[in-house]
Amino acid sequence: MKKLINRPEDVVTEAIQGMAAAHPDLLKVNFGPNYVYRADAPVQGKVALVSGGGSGHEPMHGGFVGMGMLDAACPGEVFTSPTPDQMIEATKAVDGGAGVLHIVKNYTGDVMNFDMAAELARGEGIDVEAVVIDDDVAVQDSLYTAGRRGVGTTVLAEKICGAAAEEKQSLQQVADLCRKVNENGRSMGMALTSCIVPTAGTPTFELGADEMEIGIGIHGEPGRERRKLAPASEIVESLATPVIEDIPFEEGDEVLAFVNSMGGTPTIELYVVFNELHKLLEDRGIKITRNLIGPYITSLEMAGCSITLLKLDDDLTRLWDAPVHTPGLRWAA
Amino acid sequence: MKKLINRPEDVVTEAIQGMAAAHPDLLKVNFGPNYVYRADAPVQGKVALVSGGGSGHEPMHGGFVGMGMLDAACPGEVFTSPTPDQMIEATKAVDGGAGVLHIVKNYTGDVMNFDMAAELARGEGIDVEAVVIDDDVAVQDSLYTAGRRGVGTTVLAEKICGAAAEEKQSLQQVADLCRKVNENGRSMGMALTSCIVPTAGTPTFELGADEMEIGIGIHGEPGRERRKLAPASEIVESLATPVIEDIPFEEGDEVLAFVNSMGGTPTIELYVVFNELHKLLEDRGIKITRNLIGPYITSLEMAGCSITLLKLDDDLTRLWDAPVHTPGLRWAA
Amino acid sequence: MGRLDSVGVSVSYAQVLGWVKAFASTVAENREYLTRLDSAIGDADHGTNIDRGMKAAVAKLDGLEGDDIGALLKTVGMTLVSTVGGAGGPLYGTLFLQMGVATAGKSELAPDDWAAALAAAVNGVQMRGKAEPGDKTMIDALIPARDALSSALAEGASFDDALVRSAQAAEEGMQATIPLVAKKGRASYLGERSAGHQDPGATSSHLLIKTAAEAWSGDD
Amino acid sequence: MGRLDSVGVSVSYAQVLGWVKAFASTVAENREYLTRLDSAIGDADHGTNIDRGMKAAVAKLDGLEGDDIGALLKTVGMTLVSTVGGAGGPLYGTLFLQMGVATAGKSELAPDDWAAALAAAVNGVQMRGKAEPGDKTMIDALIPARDALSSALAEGASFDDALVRSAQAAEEGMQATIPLVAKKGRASYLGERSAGHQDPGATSSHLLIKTAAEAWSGDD
Ligand SMILES: Nc1ncnc2c1ncn2[C@@H]1O[C@H](COP(=O)(O)OP(=O)(O)O)[C@@H](O)[C@H]1O
Ligand SMILES: Nc1ncnc2c1ncn2[C@@H]1O[C@H](COP(=O)(O)OP(=O)(O)O)[C@@H](O)[C@H]1O
Ligand SMILES: [Mg+2]
Ligand SMILES: [Mg+2]
Ligand SMILES: [Mg+2]
Ligand SMILES: [Mg+2]
Repeated sequence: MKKLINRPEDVVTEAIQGMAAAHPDLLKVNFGPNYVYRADAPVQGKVALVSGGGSGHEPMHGGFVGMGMLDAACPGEVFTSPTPDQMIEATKAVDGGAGVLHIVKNYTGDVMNFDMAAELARGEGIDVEAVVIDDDVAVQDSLYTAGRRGVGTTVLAEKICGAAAEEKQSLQQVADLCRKVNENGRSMGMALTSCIVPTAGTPTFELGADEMEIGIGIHGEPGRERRKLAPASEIVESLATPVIEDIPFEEGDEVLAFVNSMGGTPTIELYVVFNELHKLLEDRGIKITRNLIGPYITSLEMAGCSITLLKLDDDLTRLWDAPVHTPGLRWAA
Repeated sequence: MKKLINRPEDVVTEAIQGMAAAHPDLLKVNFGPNYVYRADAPVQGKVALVSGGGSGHEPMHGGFVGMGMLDAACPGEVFTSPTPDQMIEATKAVDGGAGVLHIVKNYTGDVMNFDMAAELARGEGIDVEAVVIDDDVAVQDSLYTAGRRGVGTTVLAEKICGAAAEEKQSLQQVADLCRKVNENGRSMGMALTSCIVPTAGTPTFELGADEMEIGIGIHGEPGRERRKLAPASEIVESLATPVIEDIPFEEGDEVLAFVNSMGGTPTIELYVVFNELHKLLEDRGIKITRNLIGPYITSLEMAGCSITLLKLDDDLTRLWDAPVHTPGLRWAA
Repeated sequence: MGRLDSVGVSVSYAQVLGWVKAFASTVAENREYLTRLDSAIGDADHGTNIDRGMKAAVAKLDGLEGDDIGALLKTVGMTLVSTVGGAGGPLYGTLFLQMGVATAGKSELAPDDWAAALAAAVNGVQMRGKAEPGDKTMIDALIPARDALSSALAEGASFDDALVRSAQAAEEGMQATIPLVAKKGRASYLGERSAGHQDPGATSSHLLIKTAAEAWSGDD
Repeated sequence: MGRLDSVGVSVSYAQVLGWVKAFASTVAENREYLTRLDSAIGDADHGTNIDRGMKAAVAKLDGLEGDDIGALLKTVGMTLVSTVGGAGGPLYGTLFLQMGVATAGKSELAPDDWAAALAAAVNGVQMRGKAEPGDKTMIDALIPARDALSSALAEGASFDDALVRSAQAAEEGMQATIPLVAKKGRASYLGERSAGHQDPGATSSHLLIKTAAEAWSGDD
């Protein structure tokens, strides 16, 4: 295992210590239970946004704590959702009296832990709403399964809802907005290599030199399908097509196109991918009016990418463009 | 070779096509000769900054074209410096009448090509100054060798000089400032893995599963030394110590600490590295007052990192904080 | 726990404590194994997760006073909930919490008390996770264990035998997860590809039931 | 080019064109080899770079009119400068440009003209790159080639023999770079580690001189 770390058990703690040391102007870190929160929290009268999940997806979620995005993030162990007490403490720490929105990625563990936390927080008189993000079209949805995973759309929801909260929209409005983003965003990802969970020490799955995994999640789970390596044009086609046809996105739609690195794929390749995606959408008459290109929701050092499309309207566009100042996402501030 | 690309020969062209498609508000791209330039170029009365180098270091340089940073960037083939005609055309395209500064990384090829370009541009009556960045302490300097490589400090110089140019400082002032940044910045890098030049198709060097290269450049060149893998604390020690002792950085100094990913190293590891660097500098009484953490000057998909320290004063700090709006670096705008 | 307080009669507080500690060390021994199973159809952390939680639980128990088995089991559950995370945390946390509720105030467990506790535990896990038998989860080890235990007792088997049959049923249930296509948890994302792999949670649940039989068997 | 316009006398425009094309195809054949050499002590692009440049140069030449050898060589130089980049571009570009200046207006090259052209080329490369013999660069192949050629001609050797001795000297110079510690170019960053590897630029320069001898030798 080749990583720039010390003891595998200490990666998460040391990484958030590093965040605290790097961004004291933006955030503070609490240990035991672990959570990252806005330096100026609680912001009175503002709906507070709390998210969290397993670590290994950096900058998500801790790197999205700050003005215009999250009020707090709860980092679990690598790929392991955090615990209810982290979420309760974080929720209390950032509650500014206008209620707290939990943004939860749809994984059994995340949902169950956030459920427990919400129950307990409500028990303590805090107004908590939870929205579950499930945008991964690689997973067939069904009432009888765990349903779709929450992936790329989570980043967009945190940015857009964060902006709405800064506008002092109500908890109900921000929660509805979050559901709207989830309904209008779809994603699919692929891997060129596996990743290595530090405490495991070996690759989660083995891939041949000429193989790739299509339809992976963000936890090193194998995808739905193993295929022979293909040119970027074909890969983009096989990721974007199911995404487009799911909602569906149609001719004339304006979208935010999010090309995400799984961690090990460098920027030069992301632009080759974006170039293919841009051509593909142009052919279908779908207009990219906003884009985000980079490593924002990663799976440790995994090489690969994911494509997320979000259908935009004036409201979503305005909120996307609104100022944001976090370690991971910053503009107009 | 596992990359998200089409034909290896087309990577550079398709990546800059992707940039043009993604950032029409910020930049334009010219093909034959290839260069990326500010959408609003030439900016009248402003010193224009032109840089360039081999591709494979994204977001540097093309990703730094925009308000407050570069006016143009000339992308060469992967790891191959661009040609004089790219530089001449770019220089002409962005010259706003206040002269043009060429920011050149110290590599034989880059220096020779920029020299030829500057000679020819001056011949056409354009006021051109060139500053060569050579901040890599891994290379022993000497009059009889090619000298030190230009690495991490280049990113900082482009940001800081870009801000000075926006302030309408003169060509002489901006060039002197660039030399000052170069004199006050030092870097050193390491690799956990090699990278693969697309047209070569195989790793530039072979590394054992328990080995790392210390003192590498940004072109997949092997480093000065091969060592057994070590914890992040030791790696940071062996990178930071030569950097600190070169200028030297001393107790009481205020510095910008730049922890850079070589491309394949994810954010979570960069924060573990920053955490170690922060402790190490604290012990020496050196204060980190600004920082930059992420993949900004990469070596394709190479896993590893580099550490750059820049000694700050009020002037450099002000210029660092000034607004910048480029695909790769953005704040306060 | 020698013959004297043999389970022919009932299980003491000390024996329950012994079982919890035995489960903790079995999980520690099987940590890499459980994580490897989770690599195949999950995210390579099940062993690490449960091991972290049980270590914390055992540490907590050392500080515990009195002989209330319910309190002991609730403490284990609370500790798992607050230290494990993932799916394993709430599920195993709920399992022990419900056992604690069912055994509140007791300093000894008669065979039927244990059967009731196990039933309550399974119930809690299903309430939490909504998994049905055949979904390829820990439920597929726990339900057979619960049913084998109660029917054995109903047939008048000794507690020893009932515990052994319960453990055997859990083992069979665990093995039966191999061909299944997962409907719940991370493994469900693999669809058909989840078939052919043993479920990590069913495996840790089998260890849970097995250690009870071993820790409480009369003959040692 | 048969015996008739043998180089006993001189080299024609067509023969110079033939040499340039022969060099282009030799580089194409040795492209991976040159890049592999550059992987060991550089950045794995030398073969790709020179091949890209020579292909472009040959394409340019097809459109060229007249029989001015100087114009031909200048065109090659300009094309290399504008298509290769890296260190190889300016260096090989300058090499051909200086040859072009030295042969301007000539439609034939007498042996001494070639010696003068080669001397001018080496001169230009040294002006550009500031490399000294022993720095582990293309200079280590070019200088021996230049000196062997002129001394052979001074000793009254035939142009054929002089070209062969020039190529042999280039080969020896190329091989002599193996033990050297690089002082110029990327390889110098390796310090001591650059020793034990043959310099890619010296290798391509040997090919340049070798193809001249082959393209212009009387016997074919
Ligand atoms: N809905 C559920 N009901 C019951 N058990 C479940 C459910 N979802 C997952 N599990 C169990 O949890 C196990 C995985 O636990 P663990 O790896 O600790 O959590 P995570 O999947 O969050 O990483 C699976 O092997 C399965 O037995
Ligand atoms: N200063 C110099 N003078 C002469 N030749 C040089 C000099 N620097 C480098 N070279 C030659 O250039 C070769 C490398 O060329 P190439 O790989 O195309 O350029 P780059 O090093 O920019 O990638 C080296 O093998 C060496 O022979
Ligand atoms: Mg997990
Ligand atoms: Mg090169
Ligand atoms: Mg798991
Ligand atoms: Mg090279």
